[in-house]
Amino acid sequence: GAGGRPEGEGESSASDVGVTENSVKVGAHFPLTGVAAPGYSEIPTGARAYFDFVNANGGVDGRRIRYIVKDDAYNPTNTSQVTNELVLQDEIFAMVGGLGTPTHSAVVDFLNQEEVPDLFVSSGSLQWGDDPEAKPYTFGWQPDYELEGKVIGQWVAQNMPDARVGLFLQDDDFGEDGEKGVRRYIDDQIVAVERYTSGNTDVAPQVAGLAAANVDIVLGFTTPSYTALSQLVALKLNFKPQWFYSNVGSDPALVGSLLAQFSEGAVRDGGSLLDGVLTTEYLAGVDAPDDPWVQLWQRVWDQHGGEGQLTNYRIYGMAQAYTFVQALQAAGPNPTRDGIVNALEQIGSELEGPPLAAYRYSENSHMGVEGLQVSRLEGGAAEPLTPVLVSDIGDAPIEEDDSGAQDTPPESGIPEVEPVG
Amino acid sequence: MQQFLTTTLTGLTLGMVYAAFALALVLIWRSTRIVNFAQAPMAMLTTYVALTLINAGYSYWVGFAAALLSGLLLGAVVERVAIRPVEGKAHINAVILTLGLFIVFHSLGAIIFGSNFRSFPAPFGLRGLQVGGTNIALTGFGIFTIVSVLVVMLLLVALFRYTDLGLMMRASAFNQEVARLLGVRVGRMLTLGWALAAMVGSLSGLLIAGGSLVHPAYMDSVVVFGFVAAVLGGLDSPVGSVVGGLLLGVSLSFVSGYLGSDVVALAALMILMAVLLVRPGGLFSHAAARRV
Amino acid sequence: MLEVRDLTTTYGAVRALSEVTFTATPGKVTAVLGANGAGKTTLLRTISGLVRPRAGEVLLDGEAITHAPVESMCRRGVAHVPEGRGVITELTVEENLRLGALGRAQGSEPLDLDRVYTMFPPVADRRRAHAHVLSGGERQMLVIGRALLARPKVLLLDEPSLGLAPRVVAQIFALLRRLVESEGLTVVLVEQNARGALSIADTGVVLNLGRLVVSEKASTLAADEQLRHAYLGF
Amino acid sequence: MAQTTTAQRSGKPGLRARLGRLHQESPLASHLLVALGGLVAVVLALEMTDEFVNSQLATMAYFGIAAGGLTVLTGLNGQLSLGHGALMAVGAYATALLLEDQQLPVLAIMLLATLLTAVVGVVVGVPAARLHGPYIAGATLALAVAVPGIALFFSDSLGGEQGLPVSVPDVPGWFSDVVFFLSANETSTSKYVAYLGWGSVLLTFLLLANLARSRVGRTWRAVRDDEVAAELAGIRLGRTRVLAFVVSAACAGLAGAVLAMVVRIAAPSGFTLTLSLGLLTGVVLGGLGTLSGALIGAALLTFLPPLFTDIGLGAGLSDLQAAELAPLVYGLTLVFVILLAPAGIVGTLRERWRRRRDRGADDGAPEHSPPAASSSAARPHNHPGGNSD
Amino acid sequence: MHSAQSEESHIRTHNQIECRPVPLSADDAPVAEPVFSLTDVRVTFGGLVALRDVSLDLAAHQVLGIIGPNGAGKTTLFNVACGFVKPDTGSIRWRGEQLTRLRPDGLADLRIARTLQGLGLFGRMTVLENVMVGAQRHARTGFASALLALPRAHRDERALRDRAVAVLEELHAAQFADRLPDSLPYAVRKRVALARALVSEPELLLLDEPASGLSSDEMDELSGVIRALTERMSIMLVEHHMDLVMKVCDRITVLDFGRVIATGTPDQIRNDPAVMEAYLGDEVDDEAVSALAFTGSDGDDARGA
Ligand SMILES: Nc1ncnc2c1ncn2[C@@H]1O[C@H](COP(=O)(O)OP(=O)(O)OP(=O)(O)O)[C@@H](O)[C@H]1O
Ligand SMILES: Nc1ncnc2c1ncn2[C@@H]1O[C@H](COP(=O)(O)OP(=O)(O)OP(=O)(O)O)[C@@H](O)[C@H]1O
Ligand SMILES: [Mg+2]
Ligand SMILES: [Mg+2]
Repeated sequence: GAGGRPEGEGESSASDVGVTENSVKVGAHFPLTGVAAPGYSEIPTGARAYFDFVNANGGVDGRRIRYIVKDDAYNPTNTSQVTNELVLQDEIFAMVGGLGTPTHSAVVDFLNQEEVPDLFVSSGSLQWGDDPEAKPYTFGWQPDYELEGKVIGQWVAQNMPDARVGLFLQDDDFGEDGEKGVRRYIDDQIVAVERYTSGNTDVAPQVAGLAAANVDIVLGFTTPSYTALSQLVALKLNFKPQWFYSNVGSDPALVGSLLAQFSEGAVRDGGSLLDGVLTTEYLAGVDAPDDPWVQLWQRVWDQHGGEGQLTNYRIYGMAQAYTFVQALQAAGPNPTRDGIVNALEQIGSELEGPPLAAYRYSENSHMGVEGLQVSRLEGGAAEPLTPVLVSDIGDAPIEEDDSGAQDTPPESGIPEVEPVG
Repeated sequence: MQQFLTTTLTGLTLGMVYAAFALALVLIWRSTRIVNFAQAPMAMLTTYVALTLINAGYSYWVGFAAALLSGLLLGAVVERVAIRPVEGKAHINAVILTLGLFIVFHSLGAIIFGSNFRSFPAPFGLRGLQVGGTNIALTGFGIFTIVSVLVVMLLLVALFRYTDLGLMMRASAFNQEVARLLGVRVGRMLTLGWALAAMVGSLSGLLIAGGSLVHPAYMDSVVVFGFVAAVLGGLDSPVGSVVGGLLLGVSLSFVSGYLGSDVVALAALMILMAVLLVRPGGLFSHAAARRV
Repeated sequence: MLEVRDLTTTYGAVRALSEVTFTATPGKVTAVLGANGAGKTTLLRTISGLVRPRAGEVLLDGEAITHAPVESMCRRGVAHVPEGRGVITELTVEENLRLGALGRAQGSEPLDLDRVYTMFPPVADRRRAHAHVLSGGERQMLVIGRALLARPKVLLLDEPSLGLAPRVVAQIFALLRRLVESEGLTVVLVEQNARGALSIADTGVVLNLGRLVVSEKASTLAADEQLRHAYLGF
Repeated sequence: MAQTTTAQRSGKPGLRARLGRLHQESPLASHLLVALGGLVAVVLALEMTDEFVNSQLATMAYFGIAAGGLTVLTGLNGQLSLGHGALMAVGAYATALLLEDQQLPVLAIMLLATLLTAVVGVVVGVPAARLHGPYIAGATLALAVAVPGIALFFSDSLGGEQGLPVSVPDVPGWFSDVVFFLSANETSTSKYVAYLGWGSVLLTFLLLANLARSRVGRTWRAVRDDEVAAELAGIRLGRTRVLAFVVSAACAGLAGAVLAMVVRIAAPSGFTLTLSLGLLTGVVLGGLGTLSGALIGAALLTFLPPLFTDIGLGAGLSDLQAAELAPLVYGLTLVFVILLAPAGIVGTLRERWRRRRDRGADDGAPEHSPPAASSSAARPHNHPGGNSD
Repeated sequence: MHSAQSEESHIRTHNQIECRPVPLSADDAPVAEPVFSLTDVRVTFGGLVALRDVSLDLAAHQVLGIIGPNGAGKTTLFNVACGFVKPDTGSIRWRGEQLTRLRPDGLADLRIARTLQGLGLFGRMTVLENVMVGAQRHARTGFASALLALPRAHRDERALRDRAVAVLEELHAAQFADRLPDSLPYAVRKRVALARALVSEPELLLLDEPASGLSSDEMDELSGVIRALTERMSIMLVEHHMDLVMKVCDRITVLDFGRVIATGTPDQIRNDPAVMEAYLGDEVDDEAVSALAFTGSDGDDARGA
């Protein structure tokens, strides 16, 4: 039925490692246990739901997608072990969506050396896409943190040119790249930088430091739990700046629910605590139930999801899975590892998909989504303040380009990409 | 000035939380000579019990009481089932056993309650108090934390110093055989020690969780700092563990605020080493033992 | 009255006691003698339940206590002064004594700790000190005093004179005699110092390689040169 | 000691007795013999298995080295370390930094990483030597969580959270030639790293076995058993403890070097407390104080968790449930081993074996039976001088 | 060096009984050149004065007995001589040199050995290994040769083993060489402890209650051993068994409440009334005994049947 193109166009065969007549095996590593598991462990459930949805509708070229997820507990040593398992023992065709900068760094060389397509790394680090020659098999997916930093920096420079700016950063590449981007526009406005270490939940000293510097706006490159924690501390300190959280940490549904329960009187409605908070968006989330993509995800989750609600983490996983299906279709009826890489380089930037902006895939770049928009949270939902702003790494200028936001999902919910070549 | 005050006050509350956990470790150490690493996930489980009840519509205090009671029960059961066979055997076996339990409880927590962040309510306000127009980084819940830890400490001191029960518990810990010969029901004492310790541990879990986020690993860093606090204080002394907790909480708060949060653990190591170099048995250790 | 019937105790493959039978009567001191490793300590430990016998039984006033828990012995009126390390060194002297009084025999009135201090002045001087600072002899005094605070009916003493000055030994032996005569206490006294033990004992039993080889009136035993030479080495 | 067990396992009494005698006569020769046997086994194992198993064996190698060092420290010297993961981090970062500029041969780099960690071992060991039981546990626990912070603090040179990538050295031509000559297999880098790892295991274990059997090992055990008596025998307590700690740290450093090359990255999140505690559990599960136990512990650490996950997945659990199941089963295994076989696997087997031997031939000549951690089988004896005249 | 005068005056101040310290009558063994001496050693623990200006001398190849009531400070005296306890005042001389900064782990090199009042055996090491640890001082090879198991380490090891076996044989304990100490009878363990002290070939041996727990036979054996040892070393002995002390000691020093109350030959000591009163006597303090004899106590009739 809905499985992309009519059958018979090409012979289905075991064209490469991990591909059989009726299946394609892909793998991923995620933190399913340990400190990083909360949140991130939901991503693969979303991806799996979407793959199940595709499989239920006939798969891709008649091949079912077999999705193997291994737990690395966000520990690179484990990542290296489970990747060995995936590549050498399970013999996957490609890695799809492996999560984390330090974790994935441990295996990126190995994957390229073994010539395993390493698609859509779940991390906004630049290294996945900025040097395709060194890492020909690796592709980023989400907008990189530097790009996001640039968009945020430019917005602040344009809208609050006199504000004293404070940065609240996670102490890793996320905060670092974000800071790099921000500084391109408002280096001179920044009066305070505070960093927290993931795992240390006491952020009061950092927030107190920001308060002491009398900042007007805080730019937070944080994860959702630290967004919530910083809000709580601000409450305690009676500190009320303008908050601007990066996309990663602003998930209004999640943060709102985290803040919603706090004690009688203090925070009754978590959503309202976030009212007025600024953020960026590149993917419509659960706060926009009317978005056609979100409606598709909801349908997929209702049919194939497991326990629990649809969340933004799950949407992230589904969107990645959607992109992979597109890539697999583009690789043709007899996909090969080199073929899928080649296909992405050829038509990757033209793919129409869930993100608000296009991917930057080409022979010269394996960077993911090229843009995002600035929004304001209001009543638990994001309201766009700007058009989609696209740019690239380095000093590439920021431009407005809303075209990617016009994409809508196909009726069937399954992409229909023509094979390349 | 404002930052200094804030840092001190948050350090103080945090220190009290470490102290609460340290008290639980001291209690078990005093009553069984075992360092219980599983204390953290045990407290996590009982906190989730409270959360489940609160989410089901019961009041905070019902959840609070239920957590303490289930802690009591859990401690007793753990001692009976798992710890009893290794008591009095090689010290390291008990340590490994509690590490094993740590892993077991941890994954049980994740399996039963899911591994997502959940928020945990607090019974008192989470806004800083206003004193003469300036904001003090001390919340109603912070005061509750400080008071309850001090009360627990005083109760423990009283238990060990003034009651026959405390004496029998200590005797059982030090020398089971002699204690038995003197008619002490050693088994009961050990169970009681674990039960009480698990209850105090549950309290620390509730105090850390209150007005913050919980997930199955939320107690993990507390186990480290709580243990360090207990060791600082001398492991045998309830007062020592509170002092150790405060010392650690306040200094780490300053380190985090003024030097950076990535060196917090390093600072904890330095403080511990500095103290142990001067007093190898912790701050509140007794005079050097007679060796020969 | 304490009766031991056919008691056999093993440590793995080692038979430490083989079918030992004897009776300790109230108002009498029964000395248990024998060479090193003869099984004397094992006998006392089996009686008080620290070691479980392979076979045989222990009767206290006709009631079998062979499998009664160790903890219950005190309350039944059996006090055991263990060999060597009987002090809980981490507790203070006074706490050790308090523990003794806590576990006293059922129905008995507590004794004032001061009585121990009067009997053993060196212990009195150190009452607030942690017991680990005590000298070897002071520890021994503490343990004996502690056992007496439990107001026992049956007192099992394992080498009480170990490390004690001759004067203190004399004092303790005199105390034992007094208790036996005026209180009807049952004393089982294990001693390496056979001569001293026999001088205050009423009966003597001799263990050899875990077997009871002699059971005699103390005076007879002390007088029988052959026996003494064979088993007691004096 | 541990070093006899490989020989012991290989079985026939005649051979064992002969080896035993050799062991008495010349421990070095017997250790070398065992090491040589080990080498043959390693070559066979690595050549007969696929790349995946190779990589697992490489993992086992670094666990084994670190566990060997830890078992010596904890089993022979009685110091409990919860911080060996941090020492491994030192070795791993050193290796990453040294490999970066490709100046030195890989063996020299491994040696340097080991030495550097040994130096850190001195720094940590000197204050730790004054501490006892839970205090040393507390200090090393703090070490375990503190060291990753250093990498974050000096993120410019140590790469911060992302860590340092490790460029694995190329396989030397002669090496692949030798391997090709032996087995007609090509040598991949991961196989080369596995060889490096197992070479290190054999060397480390040989040296540790030498030490354990020597006077040095004896002083370690004496300090463990009774400090006062050891001191009176002229043993400098502090120095002895520090030495044991340093030896153990050096092993951890070498293990870290191997880890860096196997994992190809040195990042703080690779050296969490979990690693330190994992090592300790491995050592105790295998059998504290024995090198063969350390090796078994390493095998358990390597092979058990994926096995449990696979079993869980096979039983139809979701990824998440299976992932949580693995630690659950692992934790339960740990608990049950401690409860049922407190002497660890090697200790328990050995005890079984000894008991059977004792039953079989009760008064055979007393062999050099190691004082295993747990019980001591006493035999009946006549009291000398008891039945005199 | 202290003078006999000062010692005498001390004793007089603390003790009404006149007792003549060294030097004694001419037919005594000469104490002229003491190898080991303590001078005015004072030790306090908090408020407790454990040793009050104690002085004593030990001549070469002699046995000096230290006796006194429990808690008199005998073990503490040994602890001072071993460096476990730092005296507040006073000095220690050994072989003509002042021992400052004495440390227990330096004793073996000073050729001083000590046995402990407890046994202090290494529980998880065989008897042979226990004794070999004592032979530590004779080891010639270091860490590197042990690490590499060089032949010389092996030779060294064998030499240590031979020494240990020899001492065990001398003490008739060689047949227990491969056993763990815990499984052995007490008397054997005591011999192992002694062997461990002897194997370092000390010139001064400090024995703390070597006879406790021994039968009379074994004590006889022990006194033979001790006498034989004087050939090779000087010995200080703390003991409560008077038979043994009187038999083996050349001289005896009596401590009470941390003071020297008498010094002299066994015969002198035996008949010294002060010693009798403080230590040896067997007349019983009735008041003390009745304190614990229940009768006449507050609740004697409440005792259960
Ligand atoms: N825990 C034990 N394990 C194995 N054997 C033991 C144990 N305790 C004692 N034995 C052995 O049992 C026998 C009897 O020992 P026991 O201690 O009862 O003798 P004893 O007469 O009290 O000797 P001593 O005078 O040395 O105290 C001895 O051979 C001893 O080695
Ligand atoms: N470290 C210490 N702290 C406090 N008091 C101590 C310490 N060491 C010893 N004492 C006290 O000093 C006194 C002398 O003790 P020591 O052990 O020297 O006695 P001793 O003569 O050996 O007695 P015993 O014959 O009973 O062994 C005792 O009262 C003891 O309690
Ligand atoms: Mg005995
Ligand atoms: Mg003494």
